[in-house]
Amino acid sequence: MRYGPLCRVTAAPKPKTSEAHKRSDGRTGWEELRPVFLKASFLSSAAGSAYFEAGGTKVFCAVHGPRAWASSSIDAVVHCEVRWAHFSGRREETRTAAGGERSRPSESATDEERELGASLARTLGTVTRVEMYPKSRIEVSALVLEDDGSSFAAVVTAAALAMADAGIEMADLTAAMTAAVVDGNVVVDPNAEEERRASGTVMVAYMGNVGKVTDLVQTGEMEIGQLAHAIQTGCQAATQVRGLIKACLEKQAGKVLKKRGRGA
Amino acid sequence: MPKVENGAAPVGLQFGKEMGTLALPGEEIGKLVDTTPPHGLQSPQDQKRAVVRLGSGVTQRGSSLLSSKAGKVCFDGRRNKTWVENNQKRYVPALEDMVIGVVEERHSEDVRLDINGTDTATLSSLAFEGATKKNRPHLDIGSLIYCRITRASKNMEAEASCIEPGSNKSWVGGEALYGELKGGNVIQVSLGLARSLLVPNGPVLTTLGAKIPFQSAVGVNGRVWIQSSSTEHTVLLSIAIAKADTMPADEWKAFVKKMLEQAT
Amino acid sequence: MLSGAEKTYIEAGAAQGIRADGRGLLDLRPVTLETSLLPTASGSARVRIGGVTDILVGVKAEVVEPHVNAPDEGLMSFAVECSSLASPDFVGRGGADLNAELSQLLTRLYASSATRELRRGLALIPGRKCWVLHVDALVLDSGGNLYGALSLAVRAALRVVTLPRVVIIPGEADDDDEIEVNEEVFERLSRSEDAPVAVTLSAVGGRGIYIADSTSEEEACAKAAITMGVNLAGRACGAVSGGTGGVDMDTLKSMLKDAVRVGGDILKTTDSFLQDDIARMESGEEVEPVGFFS
Amino acid sequence: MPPATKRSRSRGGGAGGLEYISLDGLRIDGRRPTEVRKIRCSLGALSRADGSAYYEQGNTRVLVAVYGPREPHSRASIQHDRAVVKCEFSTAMFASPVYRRTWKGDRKSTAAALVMQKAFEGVILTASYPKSQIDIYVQVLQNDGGALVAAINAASLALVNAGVAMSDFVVACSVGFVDDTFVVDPSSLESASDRPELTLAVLSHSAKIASCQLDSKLPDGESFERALEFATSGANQIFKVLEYEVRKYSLNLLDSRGLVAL
Amino acid sequence: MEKFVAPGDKVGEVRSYRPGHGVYVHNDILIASLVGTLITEKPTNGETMPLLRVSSSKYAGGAPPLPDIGSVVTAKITKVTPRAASVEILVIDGRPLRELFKGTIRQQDVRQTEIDKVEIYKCFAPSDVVRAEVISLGDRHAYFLSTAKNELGVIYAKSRAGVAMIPVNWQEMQCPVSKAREFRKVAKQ
Repeated sequence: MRYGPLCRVTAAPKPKTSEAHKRSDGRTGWEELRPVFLKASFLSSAAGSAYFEAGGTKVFCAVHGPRAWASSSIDAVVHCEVRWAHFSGRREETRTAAGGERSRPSESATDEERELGASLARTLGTVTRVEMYPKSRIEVSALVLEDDGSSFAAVVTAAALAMADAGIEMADLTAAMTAAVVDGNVVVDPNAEEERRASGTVMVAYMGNVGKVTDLVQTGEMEIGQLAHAIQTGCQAATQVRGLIKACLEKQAGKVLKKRGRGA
Repeated sequence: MPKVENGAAPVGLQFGKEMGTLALPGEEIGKLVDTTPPHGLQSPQDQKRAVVRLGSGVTQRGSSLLSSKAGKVCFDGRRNKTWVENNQKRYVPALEDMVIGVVEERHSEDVRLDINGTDTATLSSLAFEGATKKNRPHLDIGSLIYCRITRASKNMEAEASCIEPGSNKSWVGGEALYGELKGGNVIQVSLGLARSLLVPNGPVLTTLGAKIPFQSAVGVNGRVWIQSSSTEHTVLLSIAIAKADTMPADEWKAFVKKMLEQAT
Repeated sequence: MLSGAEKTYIEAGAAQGIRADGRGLLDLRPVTLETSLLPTASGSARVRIGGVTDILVGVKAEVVEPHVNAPDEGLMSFAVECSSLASPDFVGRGGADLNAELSQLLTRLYASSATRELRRGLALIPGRKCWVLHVDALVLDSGGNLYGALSLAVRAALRVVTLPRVVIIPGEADDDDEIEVNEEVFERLSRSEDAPVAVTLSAVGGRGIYIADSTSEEEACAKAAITMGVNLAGRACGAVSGGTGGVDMDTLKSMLKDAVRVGGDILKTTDSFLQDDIARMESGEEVEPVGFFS
Repeated sequence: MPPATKRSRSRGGGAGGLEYISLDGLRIDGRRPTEVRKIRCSLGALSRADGSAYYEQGNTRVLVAVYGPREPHSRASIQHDRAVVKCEFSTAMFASPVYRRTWKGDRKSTAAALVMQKAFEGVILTASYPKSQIDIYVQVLQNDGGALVAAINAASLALVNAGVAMSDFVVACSVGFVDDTFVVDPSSLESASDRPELTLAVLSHSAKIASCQLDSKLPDGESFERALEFATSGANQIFKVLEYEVRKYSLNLLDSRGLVAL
Repeated sequence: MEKFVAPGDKVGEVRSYRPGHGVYVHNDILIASLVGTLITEKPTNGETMPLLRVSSSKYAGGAPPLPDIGSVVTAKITKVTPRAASVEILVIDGRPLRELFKGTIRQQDVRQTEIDKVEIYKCFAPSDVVRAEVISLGDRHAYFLSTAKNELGVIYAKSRAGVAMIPVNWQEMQCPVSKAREFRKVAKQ
């Protein structure tokens, strides 16, 4: 059994301690993130793996490959599967909302899971230097264990960490963040309760150093100015998360080196 | 009357009463008749004359000739050949056809070309004038190649070549007729239009050429390559040529005139 | 397969503001819109773009129980099927992933609060009975801009949906209220104008260059794309990104603005057309369908 | 618009005591027993397919696309001496009056696809296209009875449109048996699972039978022959329409090539 | 001083550095594409600028290995036909693989001389281990490998008796127990 290094980071920005900005989970700023917990390399069977926690949202991600893949394109193909666990608190909701008659056996992916899987694959396809891995396929699977809001953003972030952990060449570390419009205010990293009350949410995946948005998923109704503001705020927060991913990787690298040092 | 080319009357063949015009699959277009004189003697020339050649779209059942496609019944008196002409989208390779192919796969000794046909064609990387093992063109996937068909058999993959018989212009000089088409744009037109564009001094290209100078290469497989001094001109030319497919002649002339006026 | 020449031609053209079919960057191809072509559906529409992309939508209605979370709203369920007619790739389960993505986009567009009034109009007895609209779309032919064509066809079909009038019969004493469907009188949906239309902008060529209503050849060259739902209020109601290139922030912001503008134009044009169409239908005048239905 | 919906629904409801043939010998929709529903069709309706056709027979509407002859996608299915004909039959979810979730590849669709594959394998000159594949895709948009008949007729048109060589032209027609009378081309109101129905596909020029399906049994052998007669006469009526359309289409096509003589 | 970098970190500019392993160039800026420590290598003969590369923390050589043109692989023969031998690639440039990659040694790529006379059966047998070079990314199913160099070919083979054989010359191996000789395309040690 191999244990990866742990890394607990409490988000830095210090509250504007105004009562007016108090959020349902006790956060005191619209742009304050929930406490984050990151862990990499805990699965020895996978090329790379990551666990990401933001408040009550918990996500697992594993990367396999690159594997030999017969495909017409020369560049590597990134294939992703995203699932919400039955007990995550989200899946049940999406199922019945689709209309009772059309619900499918729970083993197969819902339309939303397929859509987000494809969306994640595009994001990772954007950041990965696919030309470095010809004729191969990189497989990513993510599982949302608990969904307390901003879960797809957590999936993207965890996947980026797992890809980096797998030693796959990427143009940048991408990190994602959700911003929601709740009671007319743009709040970052909303929890499930805030997401339910939100008139609109937008998830952005952002390459903080290269400065490119790699994915965007918006739901609900938003004014265009508000949307642009939410995207901007989301990207700033995502850049912050990018720093946390890097810190986790650095810590892990230190441990690996130390272990090697002992061995020698 | 069938569309008759090269005036001579059919020998050993009698067209049915619905001679010419249009035939449907299964329809009898004519009958084979015995031309042997009663005394049983026939000069070798006459024997040769009496050979009835069946082209595409014609099948034989007993002494009946049946159409196997919907189209116009045609007859060539010089070769005593009958066929049914129709306009299909897919190209069927025929010997010495000039086609435009797109490199679909690269192998060490040859490339496979997509020629818009039922099957691909192979083009040896040595099938260029003056090409040697050491010095031969580098053909990337997606390159456009103007070439001629040197082997066409329904049982085997077609073979293409960029060597022009009777010419010794090397592939390096850029003067050879066949070879890679660089720059410009390629459009897809019907096989019928492509054939009509190949007629020397044909109306479409001549009309356009009088207004805008350009280079073109026409493949009988329905691909037309156009290159002019500016993207804008190439766009106009592409649209005009594509329109010639569906517009009656007068309407097309008027359209081209109007389009060029608007453009300038 | 797209050749290298076509690719550079499309990219170079876009950089100069010209497209292969002569359009400007944000111009649309001609759209053919027909409604009410399926006699057995409550509403139907067919949209063709540029004579290549072809979508047929049929809406059927049933009375069901509403969802627990929204007892005073009716339901809408979306299913898109890419027919094998459009490409041999869709044979069997071949189109499953694309079907899921397209269905999901529609679900996303209609899930927002922007169409709440439309859903409320489908409620019959709160918590017990409501209409469900089964919106089924068939992709018959695909030549680019599937999202746009699909959303337009769905919106047009919803605009012309008519449902039989439902009378609520108050229950006696402890009995619950019951409903009676009057098959003689048909009514149009209320607030169907709230339905959004999706606009896809695809980034091709250099930085900051993007096009609307792309053809399949242009889509093959696109590095990134944003699809956004736009309603009459000019708001975003559901957006997703596509492609594997990423977009910088400035380009993204201007894309969002342009998407709203393009979407607004589409809504204006189609609504005026639909109004004429509906008026003519109500006056009993036959609308001559075009295309293969003629 | 909905009047049509209303009418068919209310009639369907009272099917128990419905009279299929009126006293003056006319059917519910006013047709004579030997009369085929109104047919409308067009060739080349789709842009990407090699051949396509839209076909309407009464309220039954189908679209058919033909792809090929092309390189087979799976190596396993290659036949070195002939082309492989594949067929897929699918029905739109809104095709029938009652909403029903349909799936590709259910039993009925698979059976229909098989009938078509067999019928067209016999008529396409497959030996002319070795190592290739010809796909026929059927999409039923509206089904008011006789979807298979419409699909076969549309497929014939689409194959002609694609320029696929065929030894003959296939035309199909069905015959139903209601109130002791044979009715040509029954609509969905006239057909029911327990009533006999014969679907016949014939080769229009050689008059050979390409396919013959009988659902439920007929009273005796003699009536089978009568049914065949009715179906053949129906097929001939249909062929006249199709032939006219094909000629019209081909002429237009060859005329637009007139630019050569500009 | 060792510097820790992650993908996306700017590490230098093209006017002063050359990109090495795990570093790419975007808009004239050198950016890391791997997690690890940044290493600056002094310019070697002929080069003017120092090289920047990332030494990955997890694997000895960085990213998981993938067959590439020119890499020397160790592979196991799985199938032999008159036209080609199929292999499974086990090791690439000295690094073991995590995933299964298939390769093909075609008749014309077995040796340098008398290409037309090659009989695959006399060169390889299933379960032999060979050293080969990747010559192309091959077709959809396999990489194309070559053993047409002296140092390439069979490096380990068992005799019928199940004992590892000893090379006799470049085309024969011998069983140390039974002394029986078998034909192989033997790699020069």
